[in-house]
Amino acid sequence: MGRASAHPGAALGCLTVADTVDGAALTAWVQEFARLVHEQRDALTELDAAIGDADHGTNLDRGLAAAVSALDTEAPADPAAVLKAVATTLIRTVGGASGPLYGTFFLRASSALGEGDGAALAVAMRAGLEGVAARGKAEPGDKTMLDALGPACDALDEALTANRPLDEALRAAAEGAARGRDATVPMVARKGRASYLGERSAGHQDPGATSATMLMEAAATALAGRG
Amino acid sequence: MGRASAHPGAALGCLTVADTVDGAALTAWVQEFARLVHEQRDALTELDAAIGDADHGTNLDRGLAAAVSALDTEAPADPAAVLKAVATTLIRTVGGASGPLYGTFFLRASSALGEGDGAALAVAMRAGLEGVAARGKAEPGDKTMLDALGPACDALDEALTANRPLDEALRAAAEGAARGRDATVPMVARKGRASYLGERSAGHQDPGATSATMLMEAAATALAGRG
Amino acid sequence: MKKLINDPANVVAEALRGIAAAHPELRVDHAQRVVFRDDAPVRGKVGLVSGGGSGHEPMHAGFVGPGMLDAACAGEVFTSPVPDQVVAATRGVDGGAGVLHVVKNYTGDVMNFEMAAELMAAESGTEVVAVVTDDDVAVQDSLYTAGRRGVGVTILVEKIAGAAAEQGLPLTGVAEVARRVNGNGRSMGVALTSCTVPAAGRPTFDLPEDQMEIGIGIHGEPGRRRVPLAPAREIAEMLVEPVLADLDFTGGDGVIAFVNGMGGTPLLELYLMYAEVAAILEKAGIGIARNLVGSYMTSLEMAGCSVTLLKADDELLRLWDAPVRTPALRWGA
Amino acid sequence: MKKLINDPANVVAEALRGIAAAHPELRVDHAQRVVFRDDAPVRGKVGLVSGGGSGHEPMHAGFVGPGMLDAACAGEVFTSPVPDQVVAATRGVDGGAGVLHVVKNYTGDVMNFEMAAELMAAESGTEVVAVVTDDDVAVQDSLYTAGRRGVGVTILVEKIAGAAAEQGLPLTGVAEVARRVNGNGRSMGVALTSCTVPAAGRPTFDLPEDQMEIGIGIHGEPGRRRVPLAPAREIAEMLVEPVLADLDFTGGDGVIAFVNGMGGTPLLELYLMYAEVAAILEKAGIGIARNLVGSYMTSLEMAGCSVTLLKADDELLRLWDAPVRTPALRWGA
Ligand SMILES: Nc1ncnc2c1ncn2[C@@H]1O[C@H](COP(=O)(O)OP(=O)(O)O)[C@@H](O)[C@H]1O
Ligand SMILES: Nc1ncnc2c1ncn2[C@@H]1O[C@H](COP(=O)(O)OP(=O)(O)O)[C@@H](O)[C@H]1O
Ligand SMILES: [Mg+2]
Ligand SMILES: [Mg+2]
Ligand SMILES: [Mg+2]
Ligand SMILES: [Mg+2]
Repeated sequence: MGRASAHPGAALGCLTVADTVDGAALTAWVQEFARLVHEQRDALTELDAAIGDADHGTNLDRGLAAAVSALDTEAPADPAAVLKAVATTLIRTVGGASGPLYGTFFLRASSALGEGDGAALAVAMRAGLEGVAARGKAEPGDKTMLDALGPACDALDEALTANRPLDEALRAAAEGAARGRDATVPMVARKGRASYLGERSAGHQDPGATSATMLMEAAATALAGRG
Repeated sequence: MGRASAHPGAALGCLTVADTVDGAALTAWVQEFARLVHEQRDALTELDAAIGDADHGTNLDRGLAAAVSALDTEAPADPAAVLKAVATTLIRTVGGASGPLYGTFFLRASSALGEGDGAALAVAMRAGLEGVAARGKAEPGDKTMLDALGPACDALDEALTANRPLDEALRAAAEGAARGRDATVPMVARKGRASYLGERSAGHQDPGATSATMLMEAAATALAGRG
Repeated sequence: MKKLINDPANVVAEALRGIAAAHPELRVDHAQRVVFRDDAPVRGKVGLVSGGGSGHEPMHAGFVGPGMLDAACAGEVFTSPVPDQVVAATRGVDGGAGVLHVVKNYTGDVMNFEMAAELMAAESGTEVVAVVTDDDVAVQDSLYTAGRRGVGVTILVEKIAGAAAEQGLPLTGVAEVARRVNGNGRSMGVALTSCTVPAAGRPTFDLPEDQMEIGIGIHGEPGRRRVPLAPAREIAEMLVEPVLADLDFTGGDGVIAFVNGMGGTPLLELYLMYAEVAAILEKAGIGIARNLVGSYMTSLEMAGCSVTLLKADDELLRLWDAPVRTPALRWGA
Repeated sequence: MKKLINDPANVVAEALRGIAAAHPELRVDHAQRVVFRDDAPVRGKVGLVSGGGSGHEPMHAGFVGPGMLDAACAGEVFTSPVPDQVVAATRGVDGGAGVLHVVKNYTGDVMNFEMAAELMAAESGTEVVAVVTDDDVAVQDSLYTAGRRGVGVTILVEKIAGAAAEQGLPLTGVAEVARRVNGNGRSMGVALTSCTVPAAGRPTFDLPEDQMEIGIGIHGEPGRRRVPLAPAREIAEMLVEPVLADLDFTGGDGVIAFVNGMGGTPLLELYLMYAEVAAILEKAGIGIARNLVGSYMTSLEMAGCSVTLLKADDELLRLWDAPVRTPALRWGA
């Protein structure tokens, strides 16, 4: 939970990332997220078929395509405006559980986004995570996207606190997300549609945790690539 | 079309059948018909599935079981009464095309049945055939039960005219029916449900011609066995 | 075979128990398997009797009630009722003004209704007129064949003739209206899957995942031809085009357009199909005066649909709009 | 995948075109995918808005009209509508007496309706109250879970609260009635087959020929357990027993018994199931005051059914009987 302000900036000795997390970088992040989800759309939908209603990939893909095209059209320069545009578009086009949840993630991230450096990004992501938790009333271990977002934010914070460069920190975040995603497999769902299955939900990977891992993967690829 | 009266009775030199075609014999015929249809029920239904509505075996089996049990209960001694009871039961319980058709067959046969000898049986069968033709307005070659009943009656008449014993005549009738049944395979149906298929009805054996062949087989087995 | 049934042999009898339990406004003769409106016979009114094989629900029992049928005979699945049933129904609805039989043109239905009429004629003074529906353009008509099947138009006949009877028309008038509806109506259907007759236990036909049957009836019989699965837009063309080719639908007071589901097709898809049909008709300059979209004449769980068009006139529209109060069609009452 | 569709991505938009074409008494906002009764907003009347994923037709658009909903929002297939849709619907039905949201308890539905209500609260004076339905006894309820799903009772809520609104009850009264219906209603469902989400292109789950899923919802999600296929009589027991175990249904003015088809189950089977349900209730000493049998809340082409029981009182029965005039439910009008 360490606020990002605990580490005042990127360390000397590595590239400063202060000017990398700008609007263009965030746009690249969302584009990469959209690309990954599009590529894995059917796989996401299939995960959702096993313990849900077979629409997670379709819904997110539709929403992220809309977000990318909104960013194309509006092309906001301000980083917070990028995240806000994404939030609004997702809320408008996704529906279901993941629409409000990812929408809230980006909305809160947008509001919390300060200076465009790695620390600000971590603050924003943590705010997004907390928004998701508040909106969905889920807790860690409920077998939801939170179970990927939580470890990702923790790893990010930890790496930045340890003054590791943003590249590495985002890679750690993505790895944290992936670990969290994998950890959802044995869980019995308590929130979302999978909770209706009771014990039968165990043994399946949560689709939302899977897409959330893509979100973090995308950050590692798109943002750190600029670091 | 030779009326059975064209040959005045069973020939000398073989067992006389004058007293064989009595109520009990006709009951045995219907029982044997019922047995064959029951045994082949699914096969009949499958033939009907290919060019009809998959109920011929079920319907006939239901009706004949009812006829057999009606004969058990009423046990009419009079041969015409046996055929009439069968007719009424089939009309009451079969439905579809084959209910009225087989019902009419037995009804007309009952009315036409004279003295209980082979000739009388041939007259009755011919009358039944004509009843089916009148009720169904079908002609030879339309791919219906008529295509089995017609050759069967012709063969029966011919054999009896040639003074062959009833055993042999009924065997010839059954063989005639079987030839007629087989000849329905290449036909394009013009009557009944199979006609809706147009050219697609060709290449399939007509279910009604198949059950009509069982009717004739049953006669050969049940009646001639007594000859 | 996956069905909500007990013994395949008892499906019809047990469903009739459910109909009786669900609809106190109907009276069910379980021995004869006839469903009556509970005030039948209605004195002085022409009685309307229909019936046919079961497996087409809501047709026909779902159309029994004021403004439509007085009685419906339920045969075994896909098997026309027997004459006794028709006789019982006819007797039960004879209010002194005669009885109209609405019969779909299938050999079995026609013969069983005919035999019933013969029995009635022999034993009673009830005047019976039969109207045989034969609207399916998938079937080539000819003097030498069984003729066209009665499909979707049957329901329009039952509604419109039912209204005519309710309004007091005499038997000849009701029969004339019924024949007019049949004469001005045409249908065509498509199946995406087969159905399974309970007693048969498996699908009547096999249809590969990428094929459909065009020109099907309502008994699971295969259609005229098997073609590759196509988008709804093209399917709508395949259904509407032969209907329009068979009868000139222009120049009346618009058509009643009826998109019917075969039992296993979701309403979502039926509405989508209706949009396609409406677009085709608009392009053809044919106005839609009324419509009906839903699964009204089904073929068990078959996926697919049929399109029926009825060239209407003022009188037919007025009768269509008249109150009806049945389990499956209800308005104005 | 065998469906009467064009592009899987356009199913909802195209079906809405069909709904608009088929029902001139409804007004469809195609941009927002909201179906309104055409005289909305009705001045002085509480507005009723519902909505949810598509693929459940006739729910919800088929329940729009006098005596029931004022508007329905159509989400993507099995995907709750987005807040904008709910906002548009709410605005469009606000006749000055406030608006009731009828929301089925699914995470997505609840959150999207919530966000819409937050937006409305921020920008306008429209009073919005949400009633969340959660009647599915297949789901174990707990403080720590998403809770029970809203299923069959939703339609009873829409009908009964719709009548209350039509009769002029204020928002608090309409909401109270809606909550009472939800509180007194319980449901349980079974699937014999899966459904196929158009965009997914293949069945959501595989179910062997001799198995069924007990305790399913309406989105093709698997159920609580997979058991061998059983006769209708036993299936009825499996559905009714947990419903009766969850609430005491004796002692009221009888129940409203609702046997709902999941989309691919023929009406013949639903009536048969209704007979079984009625027999069980009779044995349990529970009177059936009203009933509804049909495919009203579907799950695309899924085969199966659900049973909903509502413990009714005089007022609820009176509201149930009140006139309703919608595409899918209509009486007294
Ligand atoms: N209450 C919740 N809090 C956080 N995440 C949730 C919650 N409910 C569901 N989710 C996430 O949403 C995912 C499902 O998203 P999606 O399939 O798009 O929505 P729906 O369940 O409405 O179809 C789940 O896999 C889960 O990760
Ligand atoms: N008009 C007719 N004349 C003679 N036989 C006919 C006629 N129509 C049908 N059939 C016979 O009836 C058989 C079908 O019987 P069945 O399946 O019991 O009736 P349905 O077609 O009503 O389901 C056909 O195979 C054919 O032999
Ligand atoms: Mg989902
Ligand atoms: Mg048949
Ligand atoms: Mg038949
Ligand atoms: Mg969903």
